[in-house]
Amino acid sequence: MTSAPRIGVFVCRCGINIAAYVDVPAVVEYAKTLPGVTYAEENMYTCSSDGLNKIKEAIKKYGLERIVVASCTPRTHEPLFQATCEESGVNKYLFEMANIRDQCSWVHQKEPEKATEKAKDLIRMAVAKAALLESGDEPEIDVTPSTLVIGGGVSGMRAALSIADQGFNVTIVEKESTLGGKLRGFDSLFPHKQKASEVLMPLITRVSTHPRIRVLTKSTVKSVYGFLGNFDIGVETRQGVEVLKVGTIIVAVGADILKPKGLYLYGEDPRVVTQSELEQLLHKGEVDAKIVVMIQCAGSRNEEHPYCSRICCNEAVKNAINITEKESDVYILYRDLQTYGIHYSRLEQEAKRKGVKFLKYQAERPPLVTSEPDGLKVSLYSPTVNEAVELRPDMLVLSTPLVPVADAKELSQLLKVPLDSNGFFMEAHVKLRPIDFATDGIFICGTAHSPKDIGESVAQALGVASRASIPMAKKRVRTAAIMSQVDQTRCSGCGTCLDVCPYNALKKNDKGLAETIAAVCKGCGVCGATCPEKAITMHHFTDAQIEAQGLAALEED
Amino acid sequence: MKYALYLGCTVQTEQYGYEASVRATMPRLDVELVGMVGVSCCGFPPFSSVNELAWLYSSARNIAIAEEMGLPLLTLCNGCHLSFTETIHKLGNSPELKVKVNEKLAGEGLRYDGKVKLVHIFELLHDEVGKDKITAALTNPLKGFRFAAQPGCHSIRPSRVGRPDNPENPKKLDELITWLGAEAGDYPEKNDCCGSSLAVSAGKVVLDIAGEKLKAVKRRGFDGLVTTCPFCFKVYDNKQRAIQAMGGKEIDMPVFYYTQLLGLAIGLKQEELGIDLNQSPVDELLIRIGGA
Amino acid sequence: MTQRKPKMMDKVNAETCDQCGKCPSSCPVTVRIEGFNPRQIIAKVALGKEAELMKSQVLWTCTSCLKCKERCPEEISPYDVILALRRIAINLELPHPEGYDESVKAVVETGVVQQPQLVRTRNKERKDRKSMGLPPAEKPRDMTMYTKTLRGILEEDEL
Amino acid sequence: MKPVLVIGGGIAGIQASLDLADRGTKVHLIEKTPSIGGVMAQLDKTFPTMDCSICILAPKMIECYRHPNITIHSESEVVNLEGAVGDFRVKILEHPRSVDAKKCTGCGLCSEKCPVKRPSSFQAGLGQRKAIYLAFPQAVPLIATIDRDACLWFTKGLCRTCEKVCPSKAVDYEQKENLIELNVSSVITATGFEQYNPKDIGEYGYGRYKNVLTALEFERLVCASGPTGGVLSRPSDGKVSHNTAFIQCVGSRTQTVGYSYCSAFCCMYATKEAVLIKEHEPSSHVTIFYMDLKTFGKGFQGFVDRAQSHWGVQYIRGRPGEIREDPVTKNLTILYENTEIGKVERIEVDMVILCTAAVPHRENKELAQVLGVELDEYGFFEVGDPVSSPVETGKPGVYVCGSCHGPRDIPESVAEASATAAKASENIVLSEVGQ
Repeated sequence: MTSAPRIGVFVCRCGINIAAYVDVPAVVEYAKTLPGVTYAEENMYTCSSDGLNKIKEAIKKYGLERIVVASCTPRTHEPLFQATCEESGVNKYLFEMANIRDQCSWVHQKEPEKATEKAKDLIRMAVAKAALLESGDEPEIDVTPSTLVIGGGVSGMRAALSIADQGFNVTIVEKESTLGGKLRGFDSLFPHKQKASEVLMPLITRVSTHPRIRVLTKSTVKSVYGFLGNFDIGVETRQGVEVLKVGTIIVAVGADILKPKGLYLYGEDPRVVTQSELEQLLHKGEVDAKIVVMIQCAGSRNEEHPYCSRICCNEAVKNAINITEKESDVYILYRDLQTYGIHYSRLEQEAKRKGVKFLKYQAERPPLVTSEPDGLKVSLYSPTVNEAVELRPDMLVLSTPLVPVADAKELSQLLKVPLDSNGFFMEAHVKLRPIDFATDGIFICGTAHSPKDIGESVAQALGVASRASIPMAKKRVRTAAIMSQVDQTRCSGCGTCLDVCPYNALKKNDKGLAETIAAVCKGCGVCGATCPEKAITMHHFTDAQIEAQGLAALEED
Repeated sequence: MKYALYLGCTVQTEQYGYEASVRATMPRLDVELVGMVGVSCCGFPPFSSVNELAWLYSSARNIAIAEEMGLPLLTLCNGCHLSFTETIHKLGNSPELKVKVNEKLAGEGLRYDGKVKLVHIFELLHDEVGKDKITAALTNPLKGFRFAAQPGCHSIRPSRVGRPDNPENPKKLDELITWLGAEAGDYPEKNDCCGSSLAVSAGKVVLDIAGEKLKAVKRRGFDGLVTTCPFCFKVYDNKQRAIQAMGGKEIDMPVFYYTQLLGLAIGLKQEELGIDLNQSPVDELLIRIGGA
Repeated sequence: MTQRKPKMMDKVNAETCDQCGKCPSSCPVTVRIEGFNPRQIIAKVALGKEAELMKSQVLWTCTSCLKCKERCPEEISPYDVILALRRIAINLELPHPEGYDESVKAVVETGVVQQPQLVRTRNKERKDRKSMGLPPAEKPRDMTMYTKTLRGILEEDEL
Repeated sequence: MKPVLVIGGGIAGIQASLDLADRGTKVHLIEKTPSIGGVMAQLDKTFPTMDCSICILAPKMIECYRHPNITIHSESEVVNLEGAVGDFRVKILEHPRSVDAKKCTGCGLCSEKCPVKRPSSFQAGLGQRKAIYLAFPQAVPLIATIDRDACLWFTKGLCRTCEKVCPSKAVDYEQKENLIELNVSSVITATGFEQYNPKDIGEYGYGRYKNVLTALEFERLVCASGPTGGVLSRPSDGKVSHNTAFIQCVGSRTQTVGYSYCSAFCCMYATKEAVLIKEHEPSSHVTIFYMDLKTFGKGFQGFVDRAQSHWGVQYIRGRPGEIREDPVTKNLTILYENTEIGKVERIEVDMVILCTAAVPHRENKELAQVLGVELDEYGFFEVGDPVSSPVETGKPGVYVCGSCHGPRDIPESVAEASATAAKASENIVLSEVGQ
């Protein structure tokens, strides 16, 4: 065995985030005493370009072979430090991080001494592991220059068009017999009230005539294998099952509109309709009610659908304007009016000027709707006048929420992507990765992600058109070397690992033994943990490394 | 500096102390006051709640007289000042209304033009007489006294028609007080209404509203309350005993018209300033002020 | 439901009210007189319930402090709305405090709300303008014409 | 292949640049201030994950800095644009930093020794910086810059201390502004927004009452790297605020003083800030005065529900009429109506946070003229049609993303940024086909 590698430790003060509670200089001094550590220093912000340069200089000056940074979380900063190592010729897998902020200084602000001790422990553990780190090679894979778009609504079509215009082939898989999705059900569109058909029809024509776009209607995705760059998609079409080879996948399946059976006499009294049914009636010009009452949050912001559906208020306001222009009185009963931003604020003001009447109601005291011999009766307590109000509408319109499509769960399991607590598809990071999935090569846009209006859906659609094209434009991509490896001499071929792998990253080879598909493996470690033969090694998280780390944790100094 | 002096109903029929102190002090500051012959009620409040045209007519009528005199129009009362301002504003924005009003005025051979320069007494003192003239005239500076300013609603609101001072942070009356050698001071209740216009419909409420401010002014350690509005004065001074009777608690807050304090500070006698008409307990303070 | 709006209610743009609550929280009366709430008044105007408001006594309890007009974010003036409603109410001879009729009568007939008073000094002496050394009070030059004009105006239908 | 011009180095501009650069397109990122990062860099945490804002942003900033395909022009502005989509000729004016970018290591010694203090705009005016300074510790590029209006050498011909102490001799008082010309295929505008200054809303006393702050000032106050080190001590006396109130719609939803639109994200940042207070001190009292709770975004309602049920944040529907300051204690009394029950009440608090509207950048007018695109009546950039072309201006090849065309939250801005990258990429393919 070769001589112990030379380890460098960089302790970040993170301004005062760490330094205010952890005695950083002391920690640095301590680090210098650890086995294998040839150099240690502190930085104000190790992640600043200055800090990164210090790492590079130290690597050259002291011939460091392993780098440990004690700072914040690998979630955000590891790639940055790894890249820095690579730039100085140290393989990124020879880098180790100790989180002495989130799990140390922040949580022990009231006990600085203990925080300092814990920081030392964490660094000791990281150094122990670092000594055993091995460099890794990242598999590089070709990317098939073709995208699968699941869903032929506005989002799906706009995403497809942009990707096609960026020079890649696209296949749209739509389960209905026609393109267009929910937009087909709209009369006019807010905020500017142009006719839905004027937006939809030209779009459908462009999509169906684009040389790079192929549309499969009445088709559904049945199977998904492979990984970023090389997906094999089994699609059931009218002509039977077809296998598509694509590089990236876009989920644009949209959402359904809740039909609130039994709520406010819906389904019992014909004069009670949903906002989307009203759209149809308006479209056919079949609304002749003199007094119309609209109830917002009908079936949303409650136990069953705890979220706000975003578009219902604006749809109601838009329809209310259309109806008041026909000399009818419209009352909108709302909880919190979601007319956000510039366009919808304008819409709200227009509605008010045109005499649409707004009455607030309270969630805990929803309106009571009864069917009297002489018509509908809506009674409520309204904070607007702070008293009971009674209305006698000829028509009652319920603004119901968008809900996840029926087959969302099924699709999420096929794609191995998560759903949120409301059943909508869940993005990789709420703030900074809003249209990526955690799984590489799969993206999300439109109302499948959460309720949103057409413009917002289109923006996301164009967004994924960029995200999904990046790897195709690059032609080749690397994937992490943190992966499992099956020891063929130990594997019994029981197949347990194949069953538990959440990424379909293992297959049986011709010898009937398990084998990792390097490019697909995410290194989650489930297979390694379950293998009864201990035949699976997790690179970068080997038993030896973890054991060393664990023992270091128990060491007394 | 020459001004057409418009007294208004309240001042000329009962608030003699205000009028006397104005007439006594202004000449000392080289302000010449010219009486307005044939003036009538400005229309506020009697007509504001009854008939808008009657209000505009009454108001325009007096403006017309000032315009006839060719002098800037000086008011002592917040109500009159706002009434005139709103009339100038409304008639300025509506030529039709202006014609209509002038038809009515023609009967008396009057003509409203709307070009008149309108000024409130505290505005005149602050913006036109100014600090130097006032401080120069001081013979008996009110050192060591701390007065709460009461600008009164109608002198600061509504700002959108243009008022003599800031609607949320009025400072002119405070500055006028400090120019007399006394101290002023911000207090949270400063911009609150005196409630006087409720006298017609809900007298008790007036006392409650006014009492709240008087108690606050007391609590915050002021030596007295100073105003340039006859309506405010009527409540805080004339009704103070009634407020005390209702509220039970001792208030004993001396209340003055600013022009009365000004008079004392430039060496005029109490009698010249009609201070004997103040109903609030001012005597002790007057002794401390001393001077002439 | 909505009944004919009187002409003078046209420009009050009550319907643009956001029900924010800034006016009542600025109002010295809302905290003291049950039922007087400028926000609710505007809401009722927006809902076409003027008739109900004009009958209500609270209509007469505004102090005209103008904070509502000053601060309304939508440039609605509850104060002006209230004045407008009062004028209609008086015009329709609905019940209202008699104080208004008295001062109107006084102004129409004498040019001022009241005749110069005898006022008392702190030590109970009585004083009038003369004893104060003040010039006699002013009144319109041509009183009959003045009165005639005002009567004429008051008889016109403002609605 | 021609590069793409991205104007504005906030999160939107950063995302647009990275999308394009990652696919192999050269990008010129123009930033007016000394560092990229924008408003997001000033925020303490971001909901609902409560990630430390700069912690998740900094890696992306550094990524821009290190990306071979991205050139950052800080302290620069676009002064001229000619040509058409696929072939724009643009002039960039780089203002002098008075510091040699190649030599400066960002060690900060110069500002340590600089004698002149000025309010730090990064600390929203609550903290101070020197005449020569680094915008903030994680600034990108990490290069010092001299504020010539403050510097003693430039104003009085004195000092030159920074020059003496700089170990790498980077200070250069003679540095001139620099005009560069670029040929780009598309232009992406991501200039963001400004916070409304509430001083004109007199009844709330901002500027008069020390303990009335704006939400952005609060973000710095509550931030561990802020002027108080994250201690919620109020300006008047440094006393920790145990009772704090937030007021929504300050400068928004009004026809009088301010802007008539709803600023979209204030309800949620107020809720986040309220939760931050509770995280610091669960026993402290927090009240939010709102008009309509805008919980329209993904996860918003859930976050608000948790703020109420778990953290005990109190929501009151009512826009306060007035704030009063006690002349002695400097405590603030809020006059409000609980409109749910129509009752007028008062509450005394230690500190009030005004949730001010996001308003158009004052420079938009000038930039719009240079770019030859339209602004809306408020001064935000106008898109052709918000429904079918949400990121396209009237001018082909010029795109907008983020809050420069109306208030948007971070995820919307990020998605739109990628959208503009897609449009720009379409243009590149088109022009290549053309050739």
